[in-house]
Amino acid sequence: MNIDLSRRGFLRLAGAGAAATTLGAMGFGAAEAAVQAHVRDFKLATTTETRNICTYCSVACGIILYSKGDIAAGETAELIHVEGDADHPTNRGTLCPKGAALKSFVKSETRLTHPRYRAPGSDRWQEVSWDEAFDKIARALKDDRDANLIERNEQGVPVNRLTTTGFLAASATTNETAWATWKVVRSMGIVGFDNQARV
Amino acid sequence: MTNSWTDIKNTDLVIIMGGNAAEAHPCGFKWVTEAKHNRGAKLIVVDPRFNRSASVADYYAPIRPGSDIAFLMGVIRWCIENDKVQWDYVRNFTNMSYLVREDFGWQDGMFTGYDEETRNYDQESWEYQIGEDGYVLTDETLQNPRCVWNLLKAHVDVYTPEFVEKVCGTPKERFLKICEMIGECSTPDKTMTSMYALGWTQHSKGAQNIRGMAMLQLLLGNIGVPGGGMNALRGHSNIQGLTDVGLMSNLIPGYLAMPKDSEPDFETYMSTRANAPLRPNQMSYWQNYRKFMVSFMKSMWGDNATAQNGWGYDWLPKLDVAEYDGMRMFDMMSKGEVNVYFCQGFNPILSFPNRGKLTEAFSRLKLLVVMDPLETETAAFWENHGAYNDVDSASIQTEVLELPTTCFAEDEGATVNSGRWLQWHWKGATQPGTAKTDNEIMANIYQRVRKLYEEEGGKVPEPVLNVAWDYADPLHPTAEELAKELNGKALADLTDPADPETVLRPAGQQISGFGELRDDGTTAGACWIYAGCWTEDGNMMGRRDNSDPSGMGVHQNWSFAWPANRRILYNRASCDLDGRPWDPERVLIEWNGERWVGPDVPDIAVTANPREVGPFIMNPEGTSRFFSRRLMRDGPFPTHMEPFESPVANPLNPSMRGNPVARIFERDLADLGTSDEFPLVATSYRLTEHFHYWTKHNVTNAVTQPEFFVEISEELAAEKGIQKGGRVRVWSNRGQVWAKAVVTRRIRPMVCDGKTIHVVGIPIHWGFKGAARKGFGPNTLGPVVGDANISTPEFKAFLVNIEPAEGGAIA
Amino acid sequence: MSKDKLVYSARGDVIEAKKPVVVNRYRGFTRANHWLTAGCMVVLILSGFAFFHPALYGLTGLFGGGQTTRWLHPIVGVVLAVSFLGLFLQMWKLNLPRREDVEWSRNIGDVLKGNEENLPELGKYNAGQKLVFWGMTVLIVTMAVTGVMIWEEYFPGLVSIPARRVAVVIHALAAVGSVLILILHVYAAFWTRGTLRAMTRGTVTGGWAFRHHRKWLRELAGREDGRKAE
Amino acid sequence: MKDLAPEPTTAQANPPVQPMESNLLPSDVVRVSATSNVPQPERQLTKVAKLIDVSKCIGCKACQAACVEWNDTHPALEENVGVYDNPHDLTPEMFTLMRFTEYENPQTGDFEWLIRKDGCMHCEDPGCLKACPAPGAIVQYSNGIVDFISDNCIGCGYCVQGCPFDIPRIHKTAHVSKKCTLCSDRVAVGQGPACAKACPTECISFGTKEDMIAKAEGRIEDLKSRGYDNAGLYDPQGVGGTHVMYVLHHADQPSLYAGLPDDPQISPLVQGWKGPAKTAGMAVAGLAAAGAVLHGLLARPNEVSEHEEQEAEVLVDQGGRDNDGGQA
Repeated sequence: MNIDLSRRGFLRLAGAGAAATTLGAMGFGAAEAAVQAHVRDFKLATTTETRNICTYCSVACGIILYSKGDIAAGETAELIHVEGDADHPTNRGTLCPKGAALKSFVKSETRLTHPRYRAPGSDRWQEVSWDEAFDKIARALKDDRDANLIERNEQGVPVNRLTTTGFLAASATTNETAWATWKVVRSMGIVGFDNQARV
Repeated sequence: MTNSWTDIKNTDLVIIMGGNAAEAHPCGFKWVTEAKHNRGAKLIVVDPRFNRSASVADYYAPIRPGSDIAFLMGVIRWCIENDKVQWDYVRNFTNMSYLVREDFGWQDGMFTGYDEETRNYDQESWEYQIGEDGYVLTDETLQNPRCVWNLLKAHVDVYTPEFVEKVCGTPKERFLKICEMIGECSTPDKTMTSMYALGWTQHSKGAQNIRGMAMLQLLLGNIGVPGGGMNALRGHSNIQGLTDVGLMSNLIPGYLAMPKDSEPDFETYMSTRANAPLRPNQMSYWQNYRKFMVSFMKSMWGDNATAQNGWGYDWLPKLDVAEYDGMRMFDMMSKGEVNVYFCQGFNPILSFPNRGKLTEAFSRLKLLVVMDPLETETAAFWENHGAYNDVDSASIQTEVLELPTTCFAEDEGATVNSGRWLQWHWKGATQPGTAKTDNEIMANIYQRVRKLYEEEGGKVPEPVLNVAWDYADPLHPTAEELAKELNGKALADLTDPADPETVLRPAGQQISGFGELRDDGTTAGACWIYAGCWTEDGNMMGRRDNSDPSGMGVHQNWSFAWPANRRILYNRASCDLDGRPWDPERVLIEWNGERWVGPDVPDIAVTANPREVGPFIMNPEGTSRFFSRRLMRDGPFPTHMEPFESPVANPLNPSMRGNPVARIFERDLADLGTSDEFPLVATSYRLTEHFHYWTKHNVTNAVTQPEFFVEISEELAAEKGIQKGGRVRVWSNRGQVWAKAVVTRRIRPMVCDGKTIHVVGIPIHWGFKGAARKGFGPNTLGPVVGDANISTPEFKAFLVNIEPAEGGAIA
Repeated sequence: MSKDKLVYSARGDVIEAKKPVVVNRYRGFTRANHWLTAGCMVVLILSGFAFFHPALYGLTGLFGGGQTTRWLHPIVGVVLAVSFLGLFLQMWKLNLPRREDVEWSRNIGDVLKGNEENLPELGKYNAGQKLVFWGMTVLIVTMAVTGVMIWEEYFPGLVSIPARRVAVVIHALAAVGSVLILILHVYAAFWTRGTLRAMTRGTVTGGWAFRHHRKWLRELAGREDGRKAE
Repeated sequence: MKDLAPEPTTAQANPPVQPMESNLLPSDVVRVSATSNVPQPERQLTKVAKLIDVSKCIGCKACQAACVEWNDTHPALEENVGVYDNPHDLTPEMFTLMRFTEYENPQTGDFEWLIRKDGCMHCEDPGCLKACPAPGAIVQYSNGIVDFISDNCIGCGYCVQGCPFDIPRIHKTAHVSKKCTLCSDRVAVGQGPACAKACPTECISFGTKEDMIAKAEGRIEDLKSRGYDNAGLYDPQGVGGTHVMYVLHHADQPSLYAGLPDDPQISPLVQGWKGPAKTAGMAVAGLAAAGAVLHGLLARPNEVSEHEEQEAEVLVDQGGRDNDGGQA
């Protein structure tokens, strides 16, 4: 095939090229119209708000939990965001880096979900039921108490002191938990009782 | 805190020493920036490191870790010398004019009565001269050489600016500039606030550090006034509540004392508690001790507590030592003397000193029970993680149970902030998996043990069986039920003592304040200071009215503050002897001729005449103490003591090592290092990006501070050949860690007594669990030394050494 | 063969037929190489122009949208650079400037008018073609270098942002330059009848060679003659 | 019916949970990348700004955490490299960053720890937008927010060249450019940015640009009273002013703060590239093409004559020698 072009042929080609360029500039441009400017959907719309207090330090900032699902209505609720409570007199809505990331703390991958047991000498955990766990604890506690409770001192005074079992209490739990814990721990005679006040 | 976070906005000068508020309490620190912005307040930071608080301070001075008392006594000396004293306050509201016994004295850094054998002071002489009327003798003219004023002057005389520079390494001109700034606050209309935290408590003389500042604040007339006070920033969200509710070996809720072995019955126990006033007309509030104690016993044992059985006194455990605190328990554990141990939301393997000893101790337990929302290093202490937890799993015979608990988002109840606000929170999310609340877990354990005693009998079953446990669901006491118990209620109709016909509070109703508590068993109240938190009007802790009509940051109707919804403790001291506020611009309360009025609840009877009743009602004197009598084991005045591990000798007495009465166990004494081998001073601290060992589980926080590091000066780095970002090994006589090196100009070598002192800063946040990089903490290195009064470990000043470790064990 | 004179021609250039004369100007490999380069060039120009001027952004539609165009352009650029290197290695020698190029350039008016009789005899390439060759060489190297500097996907941190700013401008200017050269190249190929077949069929007519590259033809003929004589 | 959200005036508010009509609409766009003739919006939103008072910043990184949590980004876990800055640089997953500088003030002899929150400045004259070749990938709303529309972004990185502050980062897998949006999704419902709400010391505040400038003046006065004679506002006019402004203690030396540009402007190179070069390049190429076409039309083609074919045959026959036997 002889593709040597005549003058007319060449002009035709040039015209087509120009048309293609114009097509690119106009035709395709219109067809490929940019997606309209838009902002992200507001992710808190239709969530449930719950007032809470930051669990970290003693400034005790007010926070709002935003969840999908309403606990008060008996539903399960998944936490999707945490933000400072602007109505709170201390923090006025602000939060520190830890507080601002509370949601990620609640949902951290290393949250525990089921009781686990480690046998003597073992190098791994095994899941156990709550019943098994509670029974084991109750047995161990009672056995230790029965064996080691100091009933009376040398003067014969009742002292009901158990020093072979100890309890470290959580300083981020509530007063109410603290009180329930106090009752249980002291009723057993446990004196090795402490919290995070020193560390 | 004697004051509240929001009150800080009323201050003229903030001194942050023994803490790092911007770093550890950013949202509370906001109120410092408010005071700076709106009142033109100044901020002083005194710290071994130029820290985040210092980055926004008006004035900064470095200080050698563990030398704070010398600094503070130096400031007091300067104030006395330059007459920067709020005289009206000091004369009327403190014990400055009281006479002290002739046999009390101080020499060579020690007070009278020291017994080297028992490492204890005989405190006999640390007392006022008491007159025949039972009241303390005073000299209003302050001329008597035995009055507290003259003893104090003599006591601080040694702490000259030169002495301070020599001991603290603080340049003299910086120290003097700070003295001048502080001295300005001795006028009635200028106040300084002190913000401190574990930077002061974690020393073998931690309590004395705080007393040093408290004395300075008294001298300036800054206790009880708006924008003043001693403000312990505190750590965990409910560390205040846990202490209030007495979750410590020696406490009963409401700061009542656990009975001692030497107190055989209830009356003996009571005989030393209800102090009679030491000055005329004083309230000496602890005279109500019996009411609080009996009401507590009624909450604890219910109907089983009767006057006949001393309200169940025998069933309470009795202490044979001052405290069975964590460090003592771990010492016992390491000797095989503990079998079962519970860690409820607590990770001691990273938080108590000498991790090696802890691992050894845990390995000797029979059963360890861990309740936590997260995987913890403590629960996994038996897992081998190479250098990060180098243990032989097979040889560890301890059984471990790990129980998943809910976290804040998944439960409800109240936590207490540093300003003593009890704030209620509500549940907003479903717990993961089968996690349970701590209440359920404690109830289940209790019910099962109780059942075993019912079925099998056993040793002294009474305390177990007699606990009041009348919750609707015994396996799941609700937060509301427990909160109501903490508040207290009438068990019988409470009648007016003046008119037995008038029923003030019908049986079964919640009381509205601790004034209603009785000592005859007709009231129950688990924690007297919380009375008023859940009344017949409902849950006061859930109140959300954030209005503040006075503009003083009082927020009287937001939640509930103990005691009695009072926002500023000792607020009676914010007024002069006639009840007029020191600063008319800043009014908390004032005397209108008949009663106290104002935005805050007065810390004194509302009709108590200001000229008669002193502001410090918990003290039998009614005044505050420069001379603390027998309150503290290591002396009635703070005196400079070196840390147990120190690079220099105590210039007051070179033969003294640390605090002469601080507690140290035999083994731990042997584990101490000396400055020949360990020439560098280490200090531990938190970073703002992390909260203890929790947030390393959280990716968002982990990325902002991903890896364990230590901070050193450029000078030390050059001396040791350490590169910025390079790997280093840090070791003490107790262990070693590997870390990245942050080489910074924010830490500078100090010169103390001609000797160059280098500081190594060691943050606390890393372990071998979670989302951040595996690392270590200062507790591998720190010594097991307990403060003489409060048993806090000496984490803020100990000795280490450092070397580059590129290509080392875990380079 | 080794004794062949190769001053104005390449080894593969041979006279295929004598009546009429047909001369093999480009072997198959060279032609494929050329068209690969040309194809890349077209893609690069179209995609490059899409990013160069918003009015031409629609050209990205030819390649399946902006994302693919952004991805494709530098990849094709690399192909082009390699492909062009092939051409370069084959052609650089005969594109070295010679004395006659000066005269040819001086008479550029006659070139444009097609008055070849006024021009000197030329080897395989005239000065215009050499300009295209060297111009493209310089510009392609420039674009390759600057292109890598601004190649976000694989070399985001290779050079500083100020350097990238310089690079992006140079890249754009070089691209415009290369487009100009390309226009010259394509137009000349069309305008000079009988040229295109050199890159399609690989051959040109003897007349074409005689008219435009007589020295080249002469050398080939001489080579032919010498071979016959052996 | 959903209510129209109000325009934001502060960051210190609790976000609504009831659905609201967005108040930041496509019709509020005033500039669009690679697009001329953007229609004039019917309304002018109040200009907003974020004010970062560096003198109140404690470097706590609450802004970083709040940003990550709100925008659901996933920055990578890095190493400690001997400094506090983490991540070490802005990334497509980390839109804002605390930058720490240790500075010995030669005037006072005091040591200062300067901490600056880095992130998009939301320029009034945005270089990124100017450089962007993709229509609609970068827009500017009439309240001043410069936002990246990822659906239109092609990930070319031109915005990186265009930005005078080194802000945009190209996402390695999504191949789109990312940066601070000034929380446009929050602003759309009347809220301030997540970082400004979180900031514990309220060093970051948010409101109308007018209010923020007034607030800055108060802060500058306070700083001057504390001896910072050169305290001032950073609202660089080289880029037409910004919608993120700084209060600096040393406003005479912005570059002290981890290299904040002293006098930022869109690089002349970028200006030239996206201005004259764009037009001229097109014109030259167009002219050349037209010239070729014209030449093709007007000049006769360069054709080989039959005579030349014959001459060639002769030349070949004679082994390249001319008739006279000599070579040319």
